Amino acid sequence: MFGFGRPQPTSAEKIAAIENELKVVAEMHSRMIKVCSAKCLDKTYREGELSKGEAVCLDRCAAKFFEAHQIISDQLQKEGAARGFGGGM
Amino acid sequence: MFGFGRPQPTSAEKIAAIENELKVVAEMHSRMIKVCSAKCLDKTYREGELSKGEAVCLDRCAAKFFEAHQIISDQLQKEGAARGFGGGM
Amino acid sequence: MFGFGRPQPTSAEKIAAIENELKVVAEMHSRMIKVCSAKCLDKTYREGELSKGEAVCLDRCAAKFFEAHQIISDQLQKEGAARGFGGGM
Amino acid sequence: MEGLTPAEQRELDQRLQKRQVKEFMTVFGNLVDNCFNACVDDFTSKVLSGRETGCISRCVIKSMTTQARLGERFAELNAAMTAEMQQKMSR
Amino acid sequence: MEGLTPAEQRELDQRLQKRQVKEFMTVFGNLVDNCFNACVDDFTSKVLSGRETGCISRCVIKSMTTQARLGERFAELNAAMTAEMQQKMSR
Amino acid sequence: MEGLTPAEQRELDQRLQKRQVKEFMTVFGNLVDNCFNACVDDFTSKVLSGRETGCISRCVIKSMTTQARLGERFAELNAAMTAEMQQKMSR
Repeated sequence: MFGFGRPQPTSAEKIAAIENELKVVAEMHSRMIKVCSAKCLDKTYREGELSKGEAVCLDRCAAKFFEAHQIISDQLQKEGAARGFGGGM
Repeated sequence: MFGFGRPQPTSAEKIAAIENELKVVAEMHSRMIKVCSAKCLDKTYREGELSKGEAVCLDRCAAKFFEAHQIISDQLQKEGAARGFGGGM
Repeated sequence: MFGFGRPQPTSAEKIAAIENELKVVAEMHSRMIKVCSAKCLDKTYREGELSKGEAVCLDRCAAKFFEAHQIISDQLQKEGAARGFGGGM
Repeated sequence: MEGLTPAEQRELDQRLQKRQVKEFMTVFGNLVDNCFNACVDDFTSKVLSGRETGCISRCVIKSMTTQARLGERFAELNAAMTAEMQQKMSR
Repeated sequence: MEGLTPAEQRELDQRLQKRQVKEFMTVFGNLVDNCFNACVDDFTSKVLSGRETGCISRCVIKSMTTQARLGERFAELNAAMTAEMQQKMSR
Repeated sequence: MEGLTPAEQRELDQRLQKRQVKEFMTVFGNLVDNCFNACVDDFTSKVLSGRETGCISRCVIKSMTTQARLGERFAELNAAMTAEMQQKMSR
């Protein structure tokens, strides 16, 4: 997701890079679960099974969340290059 | 809380297992603080001391949270074995 | 922020102490972003630029958050010494 | 990203296993918080009522189904995106 | 879980100390967020008012009392559960 | 804070870089959550609408400006506090 482009990575760097990549993916996954559950699930839990409406909502929410993730990532890379985002940290 | 049942654990594995166990407990504790504070405390903070009602609410909330934690843990182990919970991660 | 007062720190301890210090600062920064964004930003996002009102609110929120952070830190050190705060963990 | 030696692969596998345990604990913790928050609001007793345990049990089932479903969607979307990125890179 | 060598015990102790520092920082951070959120809502000035500092101070005291109380309850409940589990296992 | 050997400094730099990556990921993740939560509420389609992408884009810009502004304030406040603490310590 974030290309770093190092010249000749060491063992530790290669492993860290893959680990990082997977961490980004795993975090995005768990954020998606949180956000889409909040958006789509009926919180009274009168039913244990997902209703048809909830299931469809989750599918669409997942697709939209993924899309949003990508456009925000692209936008940050563009603007970040221009403005120096994250310099304050 | 989660039994892994390894055959002959190494030093690092033994330490990691204990650490993990304690981490689960510590996390549960801090989650309990968060959840029960939200459920029981009057957020206007006109008083610095816990009222009798708040104190009793916290005690009961703690007991219920613990109970909920256990039944959810049990349920996940049963259903997880049947359905393969967490396979998506 | 938290003085530990060790006698003769090893390399690892020195690095860990600095790292910790910076972690406290970084965490405080990201908490400030979260809290002050919630307090000050108009969530409809009809405008991409900060309004004058939002900008001024953020500046004041930052100053107040910092001040709150300090007085809470001081209070905890005083009360913690007296009551043994965190002993339950 | 390819081209790991067996030793590197082993190290990576160990870390991923650790990550999975951590990830599972986060998901589990969120589930407990959510289901407790949604189902328990009565503190006149210190024991969960039948209504509360029923609600929690349904909440757990629904959350698991939700996670499984979102896991599938996520895998599909991720595979599609990866394929697209590799296409772009190989150009 | 028993049967650690002294070296293992030392390693474990070090990690637990790290964990405690981390844990304390989380609790402290949550406390700041909570008390600030609950007590500060006026941004016509950049200095905390007397009302706000008073509210924050009471919030901190109440949060500490709450944490101490929940810490005791947690320890009791955890001890009871551990005893129960050990009984089950020794059967 | 002073008195690190070059080797210690290198070790520290590496850790700080790791921390920065982690920090960036948290900030980025929060940004996605916030902007998605604020801008997307219609699940009759599985593709973001023009209104939604516009809202997200403005939300990202505003969040970045906010972060930059709070970063400046934070640096100023932190510098002031550090100076004050060093004055106290040197007494």
